[in-house]
Amino acid sequence: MFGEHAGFIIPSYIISFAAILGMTIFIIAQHRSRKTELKRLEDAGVKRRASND
Amino acid sequence: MKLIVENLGLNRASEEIVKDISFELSAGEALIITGENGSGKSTTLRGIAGLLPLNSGAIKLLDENGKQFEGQPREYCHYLGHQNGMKTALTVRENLDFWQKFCGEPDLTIEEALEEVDLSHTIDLPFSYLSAGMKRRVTIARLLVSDRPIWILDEPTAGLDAQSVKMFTALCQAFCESGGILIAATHLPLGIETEKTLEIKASN
Amino acid sequence: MTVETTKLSIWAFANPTRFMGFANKAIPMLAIIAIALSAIGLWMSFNAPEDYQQGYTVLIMFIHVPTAWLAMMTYSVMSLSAIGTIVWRHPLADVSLRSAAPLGAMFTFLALATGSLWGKPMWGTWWEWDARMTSVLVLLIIYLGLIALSKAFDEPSEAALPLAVMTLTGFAIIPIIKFSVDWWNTLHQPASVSRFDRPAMGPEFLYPLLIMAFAYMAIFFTLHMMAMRNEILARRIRTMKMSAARKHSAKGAT
Amino acid sequence: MLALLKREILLSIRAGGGALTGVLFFLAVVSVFPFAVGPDTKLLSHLAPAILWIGALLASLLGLDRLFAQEREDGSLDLLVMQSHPLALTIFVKALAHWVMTGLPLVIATPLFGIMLNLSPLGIGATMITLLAGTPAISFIGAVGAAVSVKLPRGGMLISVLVLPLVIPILIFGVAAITGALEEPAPFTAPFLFVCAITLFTSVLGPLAASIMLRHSAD
Repeated sequence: MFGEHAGFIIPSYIISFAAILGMTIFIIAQHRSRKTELKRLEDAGVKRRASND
Repeated sequence: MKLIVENLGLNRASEEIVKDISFELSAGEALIITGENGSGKSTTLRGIAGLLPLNSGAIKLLDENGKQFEGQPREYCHYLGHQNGMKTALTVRENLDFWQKFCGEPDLTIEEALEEVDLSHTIDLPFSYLSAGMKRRVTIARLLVSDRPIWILDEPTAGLDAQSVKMFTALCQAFCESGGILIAATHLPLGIETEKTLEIKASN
Repeated sequence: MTVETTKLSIWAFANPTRFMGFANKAIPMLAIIAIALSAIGLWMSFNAPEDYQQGYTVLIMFIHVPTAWLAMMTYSVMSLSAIGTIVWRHPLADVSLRSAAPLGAMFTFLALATGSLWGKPMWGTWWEWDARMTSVLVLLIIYLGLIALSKAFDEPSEAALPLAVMTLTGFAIIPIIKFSVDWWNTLHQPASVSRFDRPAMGPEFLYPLLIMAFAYMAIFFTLHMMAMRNEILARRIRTMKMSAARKHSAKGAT
Repeated sequence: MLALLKREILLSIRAGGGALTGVLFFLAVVSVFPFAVGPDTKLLSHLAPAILWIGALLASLLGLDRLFAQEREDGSLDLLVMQSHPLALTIFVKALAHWVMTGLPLVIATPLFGIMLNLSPLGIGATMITLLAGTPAISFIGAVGAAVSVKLPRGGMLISVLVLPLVIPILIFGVAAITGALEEPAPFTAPFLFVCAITLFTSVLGPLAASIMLRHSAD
């Protein structure tokens, strides 16, 4: 498949997928951890806004 | 001349720490701002000096007829902050000469100004040779070499001995008598006759 | 006066909140669009005929060319955000700029990597100092520099203006860089590598390429919005921690 | 503004002989090249314009990190920003002073290094004139880098990373102009004019961008 240059075509697809997928997973993981952190703080009774407004 | 500060709100590190500061000063009046450490004295002064963006409120400088002065109020101010704004590698004369030329509106000569702060003998010494109190006095001399109607002083007497504080108070008194407006943050009152005080409390 | 002050705090607080609501709804939709477009684009790419000159390596073009476009588009998004920071001081603009920078760096890196993988069978070398690859390399350095700048400040709000000013300065100079690199290239290598610059691309290649470009755009907007959401969350956590610390110290004082 | 120029120049003379250090750095950079590429005079004279330009580029980055950070630390920045002078003009003068104390000495020292690298008199002349026209742009763009990192205690490396990619065009056209002067078919005037144009453009862009930054950097 893909002729003689398969050795270049396949890696270029793999690297693109890997980069985009990696970035997506990283962002999702970051989102989860921040959500948890926020929940922890909220449960601890910290208010998001300063008490005077 | 009248300086009007209305509902000033200022941020430090994206938090509003100064809120609703309002006052009016006429020519010849002095305002002493007091408050605990971290209450926002310096922030307020820096806001008035145009060094911080205003979160809310306004600063106006009006002449006798109630018209606004041309340009920004900060251009009519002398600001004396925690740092002296002097280069240690230059002599006292070179430092003062630079600020006089850069600020424009020359008033006293450098020799006269140093005479006022009793440091004539240091004129050709590098700034780095002076003691902390002497450095502060040279910085006070900076206020005298250019003519500005408003002085904004942040802890001006820090590092000064009793003698020098007395001398400085006399200079402030003279400045107010000549029609200047003075705003200072200090722990002890300067003892100027037309003195008002404003206490800032930490806003939280 | 009080009216003005409240208006300001709405600008400061409610907008990111409203953005969060919008983002929470938009992200799944964007993600679906991105996946669908990628699927269609890939299907079309693999069904494109073999190019008479490049053979199957034309397949690399479908994922290489869009990354190069996205590398530039991301910088434009960052520059627009920078204007938002400088002119309106809008916190969301800074969030957008910061979140876009790593994505821009990723696309730029992909453009270089796939370009290199395309170049080896075509030109016989992994790296050719040709005009386009060189400009993209410079762009990558600029992206990495901006990311480094954004990480250099302790207080994230202090990084907003430096980042915006540097981004816009880069925006003003990038065309000059591009021009100079093109000029430099023609001086040293008289038009040897630009042999793919065929004026007209057949529709059998153009359509998959365009669909792939749209797919990459959808991927960018999805990830950008997700990263912005993360950045807003990070700031909330920071504010909460700070207010907790303040409350604690206030209690200690009284 | 003249007072500011005078002060800046005085300062850099007093504080560690600024100009001399820049030239010394230039000398150091230029003299390590032959060790790397070998003492072949033909090769060196071919590379000379590039070596001189890279040396000048790196030497011009020296001291940029202190351009505004120093002013901020001793409180002068507040006073510079408060005045009625346009802030961009103040920054322009500071950047100009930086160039006078780093870029200009290099231009003057170029003949000496040109001889060491076996550059022909024509080549030396061309190098001098392109450096004269091009190095100010490095100071002007550098001013932006210095302004954005004014609050960072160790911004030196970061400034270089931010500024170097932006000065590539000057390097390209500067070296191309020298090559143009030395080798017949290549043009001299066109790249030289580009260098001049970039310097003029950055002399406006740099101070303006830096002034946006410094106007609001106070805290």
